[in-house]
Amino acid sequence: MKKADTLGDELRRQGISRRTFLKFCAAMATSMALPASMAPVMADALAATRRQSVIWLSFQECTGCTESILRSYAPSIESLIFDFISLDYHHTLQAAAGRAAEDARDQAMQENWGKYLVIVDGSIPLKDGGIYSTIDGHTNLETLETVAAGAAALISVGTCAAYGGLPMARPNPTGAVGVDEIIKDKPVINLPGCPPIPEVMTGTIASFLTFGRLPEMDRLGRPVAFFGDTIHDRCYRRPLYERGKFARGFDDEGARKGWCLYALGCKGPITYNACATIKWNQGQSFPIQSGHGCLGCSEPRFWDKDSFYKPLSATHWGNAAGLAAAAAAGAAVGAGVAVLSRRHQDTIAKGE
Amino acid sequence: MTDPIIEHAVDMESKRFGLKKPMVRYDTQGEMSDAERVKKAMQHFAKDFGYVAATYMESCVHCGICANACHFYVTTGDPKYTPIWKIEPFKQAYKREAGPFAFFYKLFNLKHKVTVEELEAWQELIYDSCTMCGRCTLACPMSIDIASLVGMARHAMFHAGLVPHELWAVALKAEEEGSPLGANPKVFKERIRWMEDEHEVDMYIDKEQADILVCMSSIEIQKYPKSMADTAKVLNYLGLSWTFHTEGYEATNFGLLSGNLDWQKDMSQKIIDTAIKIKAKTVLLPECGHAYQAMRWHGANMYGQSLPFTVVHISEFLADAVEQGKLKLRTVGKTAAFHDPCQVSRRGGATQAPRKIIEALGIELREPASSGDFNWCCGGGGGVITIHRADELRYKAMELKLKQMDSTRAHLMLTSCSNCRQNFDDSGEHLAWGRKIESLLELVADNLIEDK
Amino acid sequence: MSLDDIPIQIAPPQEGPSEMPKALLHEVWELLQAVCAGRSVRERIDLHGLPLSPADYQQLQQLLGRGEVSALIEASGRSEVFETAVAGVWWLRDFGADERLVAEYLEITALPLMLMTHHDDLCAAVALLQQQLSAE
Amino acid sequence: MSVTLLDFARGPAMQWALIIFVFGMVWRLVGVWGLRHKADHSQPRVTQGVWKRGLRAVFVRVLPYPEFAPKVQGQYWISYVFHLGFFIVLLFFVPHILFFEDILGFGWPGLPNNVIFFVGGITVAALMVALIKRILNPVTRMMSNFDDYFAWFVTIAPVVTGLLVNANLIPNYELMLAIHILSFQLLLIYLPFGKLMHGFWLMVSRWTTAVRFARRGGLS
Repeated sequence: MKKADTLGDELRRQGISRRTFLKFCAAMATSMALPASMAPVMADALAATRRQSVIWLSFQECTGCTESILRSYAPSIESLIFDFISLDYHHTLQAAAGRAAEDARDQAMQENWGKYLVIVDGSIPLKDGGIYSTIDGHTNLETLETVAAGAAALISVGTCAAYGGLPMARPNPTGAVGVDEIIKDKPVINLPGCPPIPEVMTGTIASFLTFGRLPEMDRLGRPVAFFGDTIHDRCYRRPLYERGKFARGFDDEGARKGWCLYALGCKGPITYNACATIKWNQGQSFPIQSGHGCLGCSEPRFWDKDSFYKPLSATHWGNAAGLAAAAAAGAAVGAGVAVLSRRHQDTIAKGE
Repeated sequence: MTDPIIEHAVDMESKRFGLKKPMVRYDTQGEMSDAERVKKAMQHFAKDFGYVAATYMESCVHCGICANACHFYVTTGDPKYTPIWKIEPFKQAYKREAGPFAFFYKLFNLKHKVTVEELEAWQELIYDSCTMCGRCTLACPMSIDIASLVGMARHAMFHAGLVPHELWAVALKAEEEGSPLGANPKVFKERIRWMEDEHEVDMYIDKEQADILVCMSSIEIQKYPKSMADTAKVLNYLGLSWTFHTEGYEATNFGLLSGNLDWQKDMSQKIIDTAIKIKAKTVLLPECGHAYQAMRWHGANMYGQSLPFTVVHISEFLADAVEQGKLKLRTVGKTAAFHDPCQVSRRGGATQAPRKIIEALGIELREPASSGDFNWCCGGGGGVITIHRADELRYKAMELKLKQMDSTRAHLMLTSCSNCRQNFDDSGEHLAWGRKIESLLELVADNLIEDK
Repeated sequence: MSLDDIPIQIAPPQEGPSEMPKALLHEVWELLQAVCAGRSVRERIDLHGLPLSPADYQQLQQLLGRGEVSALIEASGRSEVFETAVAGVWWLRDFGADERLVAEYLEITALPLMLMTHHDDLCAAVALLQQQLSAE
Repeated sequence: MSVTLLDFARGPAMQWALIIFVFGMVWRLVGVWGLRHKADHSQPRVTQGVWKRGLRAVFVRVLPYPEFAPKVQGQYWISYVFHLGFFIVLLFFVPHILFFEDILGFGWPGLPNNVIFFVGGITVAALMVALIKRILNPVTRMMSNFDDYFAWFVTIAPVVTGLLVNANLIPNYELMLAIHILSFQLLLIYLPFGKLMHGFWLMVSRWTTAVRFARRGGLS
């Protein structure tokens, strides 16, 4: 492989002008809510960096996250990110297979020890020694720990890598956990979503490339730039929520008129993600726009939380039998207390 | 031990009929330790923790609205006179000992044990500043009958020996002598004879059988004896079979007012037994509010079963006679204001009776604001008038009362309660009212048309 | 049944511009002042990230107007640049290769960065041209 | 991170709050009803329709008698404003209706959010005024105990937290929603044990007095 001095040189060689670069940075700044004046600074910084080595580890996953990042299919501005990085190991994408693939990874690790970026999709099984998912005879846990040791930072892509996701759903047969449950000594950022939004992935990588560190995170380790607001906050149907216009079925008048889906179980109010602003498929649409409530897929344990169709304000209140039993118990205790009180009154009245 | 209280003589000079002002007050009775007093109080609190009292004590939301209904609060502005506050120790004892969550109240000491200091402090609130007029009941958004709760709280106070000096003394006199204020059977008989001569009216006493047993309050016997003659005059006019009876004549019930249920029962029992003995169909009660409350509404409950006779207040009796056209009355003309006795109107249910009589007398009734069921109490009932300590408070309440009566600018001031009447006389003098309240009964008797 | 048969309509949001365009104009004025005084060379205001309603957007366009210069750039998709009637205030729209708007901003400067040739590109062109010449 | 506060609030907390609410309420009502009822032997003046008078009183006493109105209507107004406000918000905010619908199996039309927020704001204001009045008025100040202030707190808390949830002032919506639900549960749990139970007692108490006085022919 011919080695370029800087990313700028490398791209120029490919015929990518600095204007394109600038455009990319303007787009990134916009999507990450950075000040617009940062864009030229980012462009200069990016041009001066070296091509970033990236190792992509796939564990218990469905490849949906990879699909998602690739679904910036047209030569879009975001797809430029693949020109900025050197994806040295990725099961699904690399041409090499078997031993050759593993060797490529080892080589990349050696050459870039302490500097490479690790992207993980999928959860890590811990139960029974982690035997439920292995690659090249190594459990995912071993692989993760080995690779992470030389990483500059880790990015958990998708809800599985971030919080355990579907493999962790009750009863969690494999004992799946997310990356940050295991890796405690390296910076780890979570990009949850099932799958995550491509722009969120590329934006976070770009941010790492330009600033050399992971962006600001919230309490769940997510970049604030993309996960700062709830779906509900940014939803175009929010005014309908405010006006109390709710669809009550998927085929009723409200649904046809595009009213708020809160009553149909939309989890938008408690789901932090950028779906409502960045949207999907090149800004085409997002679940609520196509008439279905948010499932809350970028939140921990979303799968086990609740019925997708139960309104957020409805609760698990128990059942009528339980309350009837409580009433019966109350009546029994009340009657008992009354009898005791009568006796006690008599005792007092007797002056004993 | 000689009880110094008993030595106080009945004060026959004052407009207010009661004991002379004691030189030294003895507001605690009996030789008891503090612990014993509390125990006695608890004994009797406990007897009243029934469903009705419990409901009321559970219901209070501390809104303080009842204060606006109480003449003692309204005239003084002192928050301690807030009606529901008067039963605070009772409520406290209930919550700790008998309520549904008594266990927790006790376990966590959420309501501490009632102390003797609290009971002593509350004596004034339970006796001096409550006439049990029940106006607060109508104001309470929860309809809590505070008056009846005060009545219950008095039971405990009596047995703890924490009754105001004079009230305890008159109650004891009533129990021992048959009359709280010296109207023993001998005096009663003498005064009947005197009135018989004075007013030339036939008055029957101790008849072996009569349809109507007529009772009198000692206030009337001693202070307003004309009432006796006037009652006789009306009964004779109607040609009814009636009698006074020396075994059962005293209508006042200081057992009720002081809080001694046993005495209350004794006093009612005398009348009940006498009425049964002479086979009376009716017991006619005089113009006395608490007497009506005691016999009309408590009597059967003291007796333990329904009474074999009916109990009527003289105003009800007169109103019936008027309605049936048996009583022909001269047209008096003039205008009148009527003071509703709380125990007959609001708490007795006979609010309309005096109005019918007044109409029959051709008097234009000028209702002041807050009359009828909402009438301001005179401030002297419930035994308050006997307590010298409460005089200033009572006069304050009466200021409000007189202002209300004066606002009608009526010629006549009427009432049908001798206790209210003596309070008007006493307070009226103290406040230089310059007017006199008259008895409705006496007005009726003075205006009978004798067409024979 | 085709997709068009599904009768979904979205209720329109509230009409009328907000205070936003006016507030933006104030910001533009301040930045322009800074550039005029030489305190700054280049300032940018991101329009894409602002909650501008279509009405706001329209009003902002009206307020700023259109000036003398406009340009088209082809670099991984189209970019449009024009100077507004307020000299020194440039309006830029970047589209991706898929014709999607990826960035939109105002640049307050003498000449937008997008229009200038970067020094690195310029130097690279020197080498490229030399290669061509020597190849002849 | 396994179970969030919201999950707890919507799940076990709600179950237990309802159970304690029902249990405590029945306990207290039965506990009082089970005390001795004393028979009244006095001859009633009125025998017909006594129970009707009892029922009537429950409704008639909703307003003060005109006799007392001038002095107490201010207090009635304030308390009705926050009572009504509270119930409007509780029963007509659509997400709340969804809560009831889930339990009862049926729902009813709701009100637009801005109406709800307005009413909620008024409710908070009225509760504040009620508290200030309670403290400033010597009568209520003297009588007030922990129950009065705590009952006030558990009443205003769900309204305030509810407004905060929707005002989105606090960045973490989910946490605020959980606090809102928990504050409502605090109200539910406390209701049977303090003066908030007056919602039930007012019927029992008014009925009791009205029936007692109706047989005397008196007003109640």
